[in-house]
Amino acid sequence: MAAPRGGRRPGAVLACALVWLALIGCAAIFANLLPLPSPTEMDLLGKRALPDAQHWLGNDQLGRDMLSRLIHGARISLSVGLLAPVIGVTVGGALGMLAGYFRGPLETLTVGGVDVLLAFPPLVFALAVTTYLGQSVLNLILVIGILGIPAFTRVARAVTLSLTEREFVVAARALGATHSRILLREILPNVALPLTAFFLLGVAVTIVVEGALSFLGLGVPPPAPSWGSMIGEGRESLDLAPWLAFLPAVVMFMTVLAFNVVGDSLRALTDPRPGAL
Amino acid sequence: MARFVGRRLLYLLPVLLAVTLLTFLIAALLPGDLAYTMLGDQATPEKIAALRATMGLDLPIWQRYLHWLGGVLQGDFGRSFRTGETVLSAVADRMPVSLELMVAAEVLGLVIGIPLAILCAVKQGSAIDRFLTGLAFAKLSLPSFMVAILLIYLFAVQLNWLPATGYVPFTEDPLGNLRSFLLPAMTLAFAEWPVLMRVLRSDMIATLQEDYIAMAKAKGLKPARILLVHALKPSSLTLVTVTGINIGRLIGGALIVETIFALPGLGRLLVAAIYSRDFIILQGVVLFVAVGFVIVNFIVDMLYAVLDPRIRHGRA
Amino acid sequence: MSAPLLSIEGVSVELPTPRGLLRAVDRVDLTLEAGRTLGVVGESGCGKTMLSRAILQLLPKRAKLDGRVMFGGRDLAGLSREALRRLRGPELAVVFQDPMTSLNPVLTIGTQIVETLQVHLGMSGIAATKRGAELLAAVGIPAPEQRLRQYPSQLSGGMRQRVAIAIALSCEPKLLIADEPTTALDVTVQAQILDLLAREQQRRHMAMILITHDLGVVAGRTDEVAVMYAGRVVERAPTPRLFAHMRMPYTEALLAAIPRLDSAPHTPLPAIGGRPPDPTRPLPGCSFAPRCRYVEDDCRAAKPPLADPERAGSLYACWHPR
Amino acid sequence: MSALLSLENLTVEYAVGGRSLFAVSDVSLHVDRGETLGLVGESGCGKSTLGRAVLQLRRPTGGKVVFDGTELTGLGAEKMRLMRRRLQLIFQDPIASLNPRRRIGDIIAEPLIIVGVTDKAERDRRVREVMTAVGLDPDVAMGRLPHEFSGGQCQRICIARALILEPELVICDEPVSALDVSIRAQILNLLEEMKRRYGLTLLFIAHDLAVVKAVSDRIAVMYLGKLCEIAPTERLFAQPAHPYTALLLDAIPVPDPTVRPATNLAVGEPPSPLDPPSGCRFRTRCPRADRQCAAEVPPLREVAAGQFAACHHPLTGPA
Repeated sequence: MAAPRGGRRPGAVLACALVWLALIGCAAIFANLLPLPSPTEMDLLGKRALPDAQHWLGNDQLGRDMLSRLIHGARISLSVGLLAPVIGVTVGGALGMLAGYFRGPLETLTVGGVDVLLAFPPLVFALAVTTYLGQSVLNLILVIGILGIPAFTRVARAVTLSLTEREFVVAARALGATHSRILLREILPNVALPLTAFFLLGVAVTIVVEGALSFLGLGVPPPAPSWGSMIGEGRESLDLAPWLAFLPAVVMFMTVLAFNVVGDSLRALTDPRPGAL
Repeated sequence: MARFVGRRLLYLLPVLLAVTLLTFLIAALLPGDLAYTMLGDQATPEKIAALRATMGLDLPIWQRYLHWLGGVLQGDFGRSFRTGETVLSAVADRMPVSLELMVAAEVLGLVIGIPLAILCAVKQGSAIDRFLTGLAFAKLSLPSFMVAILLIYLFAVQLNWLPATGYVPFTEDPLGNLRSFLLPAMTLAFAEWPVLMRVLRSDMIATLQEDYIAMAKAKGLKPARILLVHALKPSSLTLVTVTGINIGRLIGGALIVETIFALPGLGRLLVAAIYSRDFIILQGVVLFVAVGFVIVNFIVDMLYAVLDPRIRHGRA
Repeated sequence: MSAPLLSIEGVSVELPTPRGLLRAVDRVDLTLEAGRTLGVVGESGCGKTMLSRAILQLLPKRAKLDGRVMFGGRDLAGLSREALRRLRGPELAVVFQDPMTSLNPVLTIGTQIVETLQVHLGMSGIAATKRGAELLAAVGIPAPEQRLRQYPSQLSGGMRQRVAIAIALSCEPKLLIADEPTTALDVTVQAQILDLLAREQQRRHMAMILITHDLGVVAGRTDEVAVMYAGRVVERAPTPRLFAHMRMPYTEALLAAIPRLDSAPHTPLPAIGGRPPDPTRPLPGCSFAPRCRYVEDDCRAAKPPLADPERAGSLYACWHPR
Repeated sequence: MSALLSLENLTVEYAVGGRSLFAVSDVSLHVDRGETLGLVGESGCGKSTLGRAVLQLRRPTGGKVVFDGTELTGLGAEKMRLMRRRLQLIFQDPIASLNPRRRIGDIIAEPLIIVGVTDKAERDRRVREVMTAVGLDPDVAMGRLPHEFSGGQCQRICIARALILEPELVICDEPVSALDVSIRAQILNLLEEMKRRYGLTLLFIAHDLAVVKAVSDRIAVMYLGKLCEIAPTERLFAQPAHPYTALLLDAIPVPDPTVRPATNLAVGEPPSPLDPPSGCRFRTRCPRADRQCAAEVPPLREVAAGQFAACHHPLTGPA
């Protein structure tokens, strides 16, 4: 008997989250086709201008169109946010599954490696790499992606470990199934859902990390817009025009929240315990 | 118990060794010639070669590692070639600031998180539980640099109650010191309590469904004792883990928060070292931070055994 | 005759589930005199555990309880939480199925015994510890002082269940509910635990409800047996009478389905076909009708009441009794 | 009759916290073709480990497993994999032994895919045939997921999966102990029927002597990793030779109130398998134990025709 879960009512919130993600996603994909002013063109007379017919959300401190910068920023945030965890989920997922299934020295090595990697402060890593290797979207995706591998490895290993002990995997072995068939047919379908849920939560974290790096001025190279750098730049004029920082902050918050909501709903499907992290 | 500690210690050593190796490799493999960077404009091939020889940079990489490790084991972490400061004194200088921030943030986070978690678990599904879990969930999506800006805007810009940035040493002005720590600690605590609350709440809800809680009720124990003695302790394992990870992270200073609030902690030291390409400081501080993280996690493992006798007796 | 110690009147328990309202217990009446043993027998999902939780007032929060649970002249459902708390331990006690999960893994055996003695009998720590050791010795645990300092995981399954029994008996309850107390134990240990329960019950003149899925367990150790099926009591009689003459086809079929030690190997068992009805979709007639060998049309039309038409002390819910 | 399966001095050792635990210790027995051998014992006696060791799912640390003349213990991984179609296993928890994310039709067809039956129609035909045999309606059940079925039905699915390759030996590891009484009888009857229909040899592992009696020709009793007694079923029940067998028999609750439960049964519980008693492992609980029992491990000896017991002081002697 499934215990009815307490807490949030998933329906409406989940729907809102999906609508918001669809909206942001479309805006990012079709940014070049939309009738928007250039995100980098400065209007020195219109610094911190209030919204008008041409600039729906006003201008930033250098007179660049806010709406256009937000939408182009979405491209960066989403591409980094979606691509970086792909590295983690494939490498980490595979590593974790192999470690959890075969156990033995491979597992010891993997777990030890994960422990070592987790000991290093991830933001420092990311900062060091972008400083020394240069600020670019590709470097950003690579470094954030690699930093995510240990977490995915842990999740995949834990789920696989609990599955390997289960009778249906033993049954497959007793039937004479090969290891690769067991991994692909019996284990993968059961690991896929928790990993996907974790992937979505990873997307949310990645967007935040990218935001933090850009906020420090070490993410995407300027003048390309990114939500994090917009917040960082807006911070300078917090007393004059607080909306310059708060507008991108709200958009980023909503997006991260939406990914968290979707990921959490998916996780709730796999985890009978209510409200687990 | 002794065997348990021994086994964990045996695992700790290779991990620590791997941490030193990786730290060394990162700094060694980063592009850019150290000698060239140090000499700057005056660099001539001869000078570079001479400097490389005196610094041992021309040796094979494994020799350099062993040499470095030997120094580390004797407490010699190296010296910044920019400021001449030793790594050890730089860390000792910044450490208290980061530690004070960490302690303040953790205490605040736990003081807010634990009671709310217990409240939510007891009143699971009620309006207050739904409100608090919803709030905590939303808060998870609010990164600390946003919270920092929000708090600065509110308390420094609008209300003008607290300083937006700056640091006052405790020895100079205790009250000013507390005031300068309030906003950054609040920022970090804001990131902590939702995580702690969610973790403890979900574990606690699971525990409250256990037979031994039904048994405790059937024994006619008082509700407070059931909650605080019978339910809290077995529910606190994940809470301890998460707190441990957070402490381990914050030992290295809160990069973003220290930068925003201009606190001279380890986080800022790291950022400055990266900006100025000061390998030696970077290497030393990263090693220090990573080793700190590993040790904190080791302590958490030990705490597990204290909290749960099943682990202690090897029947986990 | 004085009022019975426990009298359950028209008790129903309903639980909301994603599939609809689940009626776990359906209008159950039971009485139990002081010092007597009632066996409640049924298969998983028949409602026997929910019934015990209803008596203990330990139902899940979402569950809805109807009817009255009269214990010592008071309706437990109407008592305040504090009054109930004072009752549990000195009057009402319980032993759960799995001693692995019913003892708190992170507290010592001593803590778990001593706290009960302290809260109900107001004993000092030293007195309670001494009494705790005596209780452990009384339930057959060797080296009790040493055990007090140990954790449940350091004990074997049978020892843990003895500890659970010692805790339940610590405040001399008037009624002990034993909910499948031996299901998680091995057969040689099961006999010891059942003997221990029977001995302590006689010594203390305590009433006991023994809940089990095993007709063999109730046969030798109870005064009266109630058989449950799909949330209802379908047959209830003094134990010798029930085994001598089963009226309800379900009871008969249940007994027949147990492999007998005295039958030859490879004898086909008279199995009951099908499976119990979905508790969220109650049937209008007798719940056992779809699986019953003697079913007739009227069985599907109306639910037979639990009654004693022959006034012979044997109640059954069947239109066509054996 | 010839032995289809024979175990010679089979030993399975685990490493637990640096010490070794002998889950199965020096067990020799054989199962004849077409017979059902019941294997009983309490939890932790090593009966399940023995079952898995036969199938090489847990590699034995000593002794031999010989199946139809082939020594499985020495077989390489690939050869063993190919051998598996002749030996099958049915588990205690039927729900856990079905992959929750695969459809019933696929689960039952899986063995055919593994042995390389590539013809989809052929697979379909055989799946339907075996499903009908175990009492499942293929049209209703094939497309569904395991959680839509009750425990008893899941066990039918497991039996279908085990039988589809028409194996020679099926090891049933507590196949009915997770099921209710009324369902248990159905599954026991089904196993008997399937045994006749497919000409199976069964190794039936259970903790419940009454259940084992219903299906077995001979019964082996295990205690702490050792074989205590092995005898034809009727003989074992009528005249147990080993005191432990007698204890097990006395402990079974009889559903008859006129039979008073036996009292003064052997006290205590099985000691830890990590630290088994010297000599006879049952001696700490045995009313007949003496010095010899502590000093010498009793060998398995024939006490009557076909009845073997490992006891210095058996309850019945040779006639």
